[in-house]
Amino acid sequence: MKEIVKIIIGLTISCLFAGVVLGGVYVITAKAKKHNQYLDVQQTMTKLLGYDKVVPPDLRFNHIHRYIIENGDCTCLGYMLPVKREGDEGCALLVIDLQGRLAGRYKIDIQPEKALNEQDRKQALEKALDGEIVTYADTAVIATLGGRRTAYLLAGKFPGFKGFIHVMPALDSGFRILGLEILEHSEDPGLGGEIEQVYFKNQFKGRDLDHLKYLKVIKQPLSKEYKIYLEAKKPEEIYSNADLAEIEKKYQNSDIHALTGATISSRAVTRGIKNIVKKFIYRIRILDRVISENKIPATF
Amino acid sequence: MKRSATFPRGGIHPKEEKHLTKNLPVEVMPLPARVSLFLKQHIGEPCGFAVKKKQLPPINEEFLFTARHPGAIYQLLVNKKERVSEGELIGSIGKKLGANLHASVDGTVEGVMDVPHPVEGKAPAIVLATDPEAKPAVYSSIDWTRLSREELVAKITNAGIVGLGGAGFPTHAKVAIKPDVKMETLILNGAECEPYLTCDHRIMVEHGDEVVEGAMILLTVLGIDSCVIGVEDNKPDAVQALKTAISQNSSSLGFKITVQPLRVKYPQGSAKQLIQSITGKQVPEFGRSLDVGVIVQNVGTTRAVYQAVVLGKPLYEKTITISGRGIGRPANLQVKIGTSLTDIVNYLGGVKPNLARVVVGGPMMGAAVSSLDIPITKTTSGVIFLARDEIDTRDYGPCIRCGFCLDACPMGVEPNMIGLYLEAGRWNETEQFGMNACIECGSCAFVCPAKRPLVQFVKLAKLKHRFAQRESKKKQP
Amino acid sequence: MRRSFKISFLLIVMMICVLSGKCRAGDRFIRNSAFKGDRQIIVTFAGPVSDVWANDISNFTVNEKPDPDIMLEIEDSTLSLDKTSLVFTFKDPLNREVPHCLTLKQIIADGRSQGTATVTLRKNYLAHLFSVFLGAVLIQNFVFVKYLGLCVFLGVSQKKSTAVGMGITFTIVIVFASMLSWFLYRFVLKPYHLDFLQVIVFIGLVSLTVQGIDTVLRKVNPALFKSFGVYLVLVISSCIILAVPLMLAANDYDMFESLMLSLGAGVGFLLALFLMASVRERLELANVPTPFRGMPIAFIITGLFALSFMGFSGMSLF
Amino acid sequence: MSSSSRTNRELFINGILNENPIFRLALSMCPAVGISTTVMNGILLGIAVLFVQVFSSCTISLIRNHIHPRIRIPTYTLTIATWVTVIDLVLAAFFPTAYKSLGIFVRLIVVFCFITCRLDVFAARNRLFPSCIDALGMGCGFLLGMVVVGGVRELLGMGTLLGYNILGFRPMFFFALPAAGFFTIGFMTAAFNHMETVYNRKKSTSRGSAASGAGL
Amino acid sequence: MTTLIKTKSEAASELSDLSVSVSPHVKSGESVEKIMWTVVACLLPPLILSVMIFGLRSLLITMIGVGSCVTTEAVSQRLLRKPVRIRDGSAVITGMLLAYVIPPGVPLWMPIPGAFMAIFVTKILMGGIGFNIFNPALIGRAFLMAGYPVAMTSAWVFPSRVDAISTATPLYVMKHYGISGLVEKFGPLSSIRHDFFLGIQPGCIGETSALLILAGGLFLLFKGYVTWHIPVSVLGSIGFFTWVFGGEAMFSGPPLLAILSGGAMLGAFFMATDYVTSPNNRTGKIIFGVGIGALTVLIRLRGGYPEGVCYAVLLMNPLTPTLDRWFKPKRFGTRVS
Repeated sequence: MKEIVKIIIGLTISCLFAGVVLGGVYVITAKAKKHNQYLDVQQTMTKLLGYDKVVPPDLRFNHIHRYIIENGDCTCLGYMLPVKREGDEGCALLVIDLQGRLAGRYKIDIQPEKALNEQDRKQALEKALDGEIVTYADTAVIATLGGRRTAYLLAGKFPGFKGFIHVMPALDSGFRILGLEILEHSEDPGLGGEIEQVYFKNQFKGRDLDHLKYLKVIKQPLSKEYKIYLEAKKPEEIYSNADLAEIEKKYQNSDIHALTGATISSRAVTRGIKNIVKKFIYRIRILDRVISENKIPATF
Repeated sequence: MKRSATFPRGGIHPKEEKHLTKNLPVEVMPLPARVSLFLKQHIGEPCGFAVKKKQLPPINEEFLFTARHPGAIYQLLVNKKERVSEGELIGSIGKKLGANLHASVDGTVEGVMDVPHPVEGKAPAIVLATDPEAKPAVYSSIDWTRLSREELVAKITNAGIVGLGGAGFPTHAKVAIKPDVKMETLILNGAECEPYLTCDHRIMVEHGDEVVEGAMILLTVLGIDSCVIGVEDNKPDAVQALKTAISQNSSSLGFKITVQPLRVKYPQGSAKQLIQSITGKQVPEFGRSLDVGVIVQNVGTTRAVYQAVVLGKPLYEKTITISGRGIGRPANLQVKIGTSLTDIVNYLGGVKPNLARVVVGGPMMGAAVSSLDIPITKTTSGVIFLARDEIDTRDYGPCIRCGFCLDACPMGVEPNMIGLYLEAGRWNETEQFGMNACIECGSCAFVCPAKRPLVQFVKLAKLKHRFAQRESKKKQP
Repeated sequence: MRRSFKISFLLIVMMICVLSGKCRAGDRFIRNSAFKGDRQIIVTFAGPVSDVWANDISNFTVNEKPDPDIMLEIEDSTLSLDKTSLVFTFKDPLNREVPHCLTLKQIIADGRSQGTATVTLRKNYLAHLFSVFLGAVLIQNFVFVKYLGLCVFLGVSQKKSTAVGMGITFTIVIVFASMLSWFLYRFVLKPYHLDFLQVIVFIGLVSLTVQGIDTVLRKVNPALFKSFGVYLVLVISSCIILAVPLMLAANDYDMFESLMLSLGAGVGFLLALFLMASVRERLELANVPTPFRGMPIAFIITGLFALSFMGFSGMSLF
Repeated sequence: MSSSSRTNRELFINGILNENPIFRLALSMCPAVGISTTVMNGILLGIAVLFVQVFSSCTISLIRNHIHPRIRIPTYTLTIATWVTVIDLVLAAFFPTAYKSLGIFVRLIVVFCFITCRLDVFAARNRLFPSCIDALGMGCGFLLGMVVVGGVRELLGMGTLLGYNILGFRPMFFFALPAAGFFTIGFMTAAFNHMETVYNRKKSTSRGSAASGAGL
Repeated sequence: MTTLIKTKSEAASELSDLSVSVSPHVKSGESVEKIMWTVVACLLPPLILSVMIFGLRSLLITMIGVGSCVTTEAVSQRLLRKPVRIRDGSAVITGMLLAYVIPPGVPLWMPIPGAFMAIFVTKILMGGIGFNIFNPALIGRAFLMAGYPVAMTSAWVFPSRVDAISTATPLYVMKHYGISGLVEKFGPLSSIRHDFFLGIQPGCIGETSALLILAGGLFLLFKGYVTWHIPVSVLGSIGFFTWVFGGEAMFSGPPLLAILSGGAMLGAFFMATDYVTSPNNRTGKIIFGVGIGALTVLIRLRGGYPEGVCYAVLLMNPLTPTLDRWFKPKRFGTRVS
């Protein structure tokens, strides 16, 4: 009996000790981890917008969080967006029904920066709404430069050949694709994994919605000049302006060239991007209309 | 046409080569200058009885191929220089299973010597020097139907008859069945499935009546009335001869003797396969043919029974086939037991220069010998002189798992696995592959494209097992 | 021969289970609804419906469940001859991975309205569970495809009996341990933001399960304990036993999915052990070059297994 | 296996050569196969393991007199799990890219048997300093193994070393695949075995000749 | 062991050159060499057709495959100090089969790493002929698929335009575009069947012509070197499962097309029947074949690769020892009569 008590005490002490150590480490690292992740996302976004080193001081990311609100029989979409208030900034939730009409408008008591944290955001939402089932859907970012919209950054995932592919496409204010970043994927290295390659991602550059709709994946290999053009960081340094214009013109309307041996992954990415962009454009148009109709003081 | 019966699984079709001798009548060979009679020509104890316990050499792998019995001394019924006459008893049954041994010629005993043996290397044998003046013994027939069962058995016992097909199981022991065993059929084995051999064939053709008579004696001894003679259908003349003999003979005694043609397939002559071919019954694994109410006798043995009972002539003569393309003149010979191969070869005009191998017994199961000093024993059914182009001396390679051996094996054994396990030194695990069920017919090794000596692997595994068991038994008490 | 047909029959039944994923209907008047090809949906009704109603595509809306605001464009609707099944053709190919909501406004049949029906087309949940299980056994086999649990795998695959014993013990332990971990993670660690204690809690639970099974088995069935007890200790040193709870936590599986995944992991490990053991037993008869005897050849065989399991890569069962 | 019989240097070398966890003991192979596609991955995981090994060994060595023998293994596991979580958190916070490339394997260090084995065999019976040295040796042995395997695979698979382009082309892309880890380790272990036999033979022949020379 | 079987000649005799060996003393005329070279001969016709439709390059690749396999075998056996057994022809078969399952448009050096993997790793390391667990040629192909996926999946040659390199085999087209796509690309169904049967289709070097492979396979069947169980069960189950699951609805797939395209024929007659890696028992053979067929269809319909025969055979190979153990020949006398 004494033995067992001794054992239990020993184990308890060691567990407690371990717990304390871990708790301490967690407290120290948690903040750093969050900060790092934040920085990482910021960096990806600025890079996509084309700012490599110098970031203009008045560049601002406005996060719009989309929710699906189910209230009895009726399903609505909720957009949580940053709004200007007297001297300060806060958030507002716009509830838009499926026909695109504003169905409700709530004031959310949270700073836009704090709203980046999912937990905090959820708490604030719950405080504002009651009794409705709210499911988080996605977040899109509207980048503004000095108050003017310059770009949209979208996020999404779709199934690839092996697992989900997480991507972040960027659109300019005219809904042309500015760039594409593959955030996470589990495709085969050397095959589908090549979707990370610059020459693949850059093929999407400059496509607009009309073009995207009919974008196909073809199995012809990339021509050499196009590949060089796609891989170049600054194509203007390699080609003369005339050549550049010619190449751009020549390949402007070409389809996406599949990666050799990984047509499925290429097709999955193309289709996924198409879907994400299409849906986003549909929604942002409605949202913009609602904002302008109801004179909502959005920050963008 | 309805195809003749056969056993369902396994079996092979080696080249028969029986045309060399099958139409040659049996000729009686003149007396040799001397004969050597092994003390042990049968399953069981040697003749006479040992005064000293047999000391076997310690087990080693070479035992199987060159085993001999040094230090085994036997007490004998005859002495050196003693004169014996043809048919005289010179070796008796011991206490255990055994068979009598008779002098096959008139002559003098030269002594007991170690004589080359086809399987065992060398074995003790009584050597007789033939008296060239001797007259052949004369026997007169009696009416056996008046004899009682015990008298019949005693006659068989005294004649020293053993199974002439190859195994050499003493016949008197085989027919002495306990009364509680239910018997149905006597099967006479005239299949003679081994290539080259035709001695049984000739016996059936020439002495079909004696075979049928012998069958009736055996039926009387066994106390049953049905007998089937299984003959492969490549011997239509034998079938015909037997049928004629039956129609002339058996009607008076009420026995039901039939001839059953069998499809040509090796090993049709193996007891278990023969029983299945004829009755459709399977002898249980590790069981005896008695378990399905059947007893199997070779046709040659049956004829010997006839001779022993009706004529009172003991077993000292044998019909054998000398065949192959390496002998001057293939023949079916009636020889005295103990005649050495040298005498036979000399009688038949010597060997041809392309002779490559001499096999005592059939080419499938017989033993190759390296010397011609070997005498004929009771169980020798033939001697095959194989020429170079008849044998395959290529070295064996690794198993390629073609599975041919599995398809060929009539017993459902897995010789390939036994070979692999043996090569890996794991002979003690071979029992699961049917090592003990193997009848060593050689079908597997015949078909093996890698020329693996599969039968030898099985024999070796059996041997190692037996010795391991003996060792463990020694340790236990 | 008869046995072979029996087993072949079993295989066929299994294939049918694997390959036939059917969708469910949601309304009493709608008997069945299913995807047909890449851009079609077929709906079967309990009785004949009005063709005027059926040919008016404004009566129907279809959307992907996560995007209720975006309606898919229906190109055409065709009623079958017996008027009981309706095929919708869409402009764009459908994404069958996502559940779809199909709303049929005011179904008119037998001249009267049957009310509005909403059906959800989604993959069969049971089939989904089965695919999780089979995925863990074959497609994502933990040993041959994910390269986990190799120490124990190489250690106990010498003999088939040991391998099977270990595999069964392992399966039992992993199912218990991961279900326990799932509960604890779902209801304690996650709500209280104690994610960082994952590792320590999961390994503790595994030890607990092992200890528990050990005690119970010792009492209840000593014979079974005798045959499987030795493997219990070894179980803890396999990576899979920890990897499965971690994966469950990371991917937010629900309870049945977790059960199937852990069962699949166990069965997959058992399968790997069994295959490896039978192959190694055969290889023991072979004359393997001396430097390669033992571990190296085991590694190379595992590599060959991994090569052949590549055939499953990219497979999606449903 | 007490510390008195061996010098520190021998202890250190032992873990690297004689009892190399990857090539000799064949323990903890999962990471060696799974993520040793590049040298960098090997180094990262190796360092993580080294860290865990050293700290757990030190911890156990310090409290070795207070461990109840019946809860020996749970205590080891608890210790290792603690240190693994620490390194997991630290990596996640400060080295996110490294954390991402190592994936689940960082947490799986908990079940690497050779760490537990070392704690039981050595750290629980020796004083702090030798335990530390032994742990260092074992950890370095693992690190070295991972680096060697990673190096071979990166060079053959990608034509690079530590990310620097060495060959300029990919000789055998196959080696960049996870499955190739089995073949790499299989062949390297065989090479290790072969070298050992050759070494032993040489040693015995040289000793034999020396003995015979002395005899003459 | 060898010394044991060939006992030393016994004491002097006038016939001292008699060879003494163990029974049986007569043997069937079969030998490993004869079987292997017969298989090689049966494999030749598809090669000739391949040269006719794909050009001399396919012959060159086959020769390189055979050469590298034989060289690997000889060198490794010499290095490991084992008897060199290249004459038995097994390495030649492996080389031919390896070349037959790679596309005709691959770089010429491609069979060499495959041969190393096939012969050295899969065969010699496992203890030489008779002990390999997996089919060597298929391991070679799986290795090439993993290591050089781009070349292995895109170097197809179109028979009609010998120089044009395209990237679609019938199976690929069928998988991604359905039967309608197949008809669009290769012509109406009836002529496709006809063409595919003759071998006029893009594909690997030796697997296109169902007719010639069938001829070779039937010859092997006739010679008794293979039994019908494996080929019939493989092809039958591929056809059956494709028929059941291969179409838009159940029971509407194209069974004949499935058998005629891809490596089904070659796999059924020459890969799956490999002695060493297939079960010996008939029951085992049928299960083995059905398993291959089921896995092939599974990979073809649901998997990531358009063709699944190679992996299906490789996945069934390690089951062989188990199947052999489960389905032993029935021992004589064990059945109660």
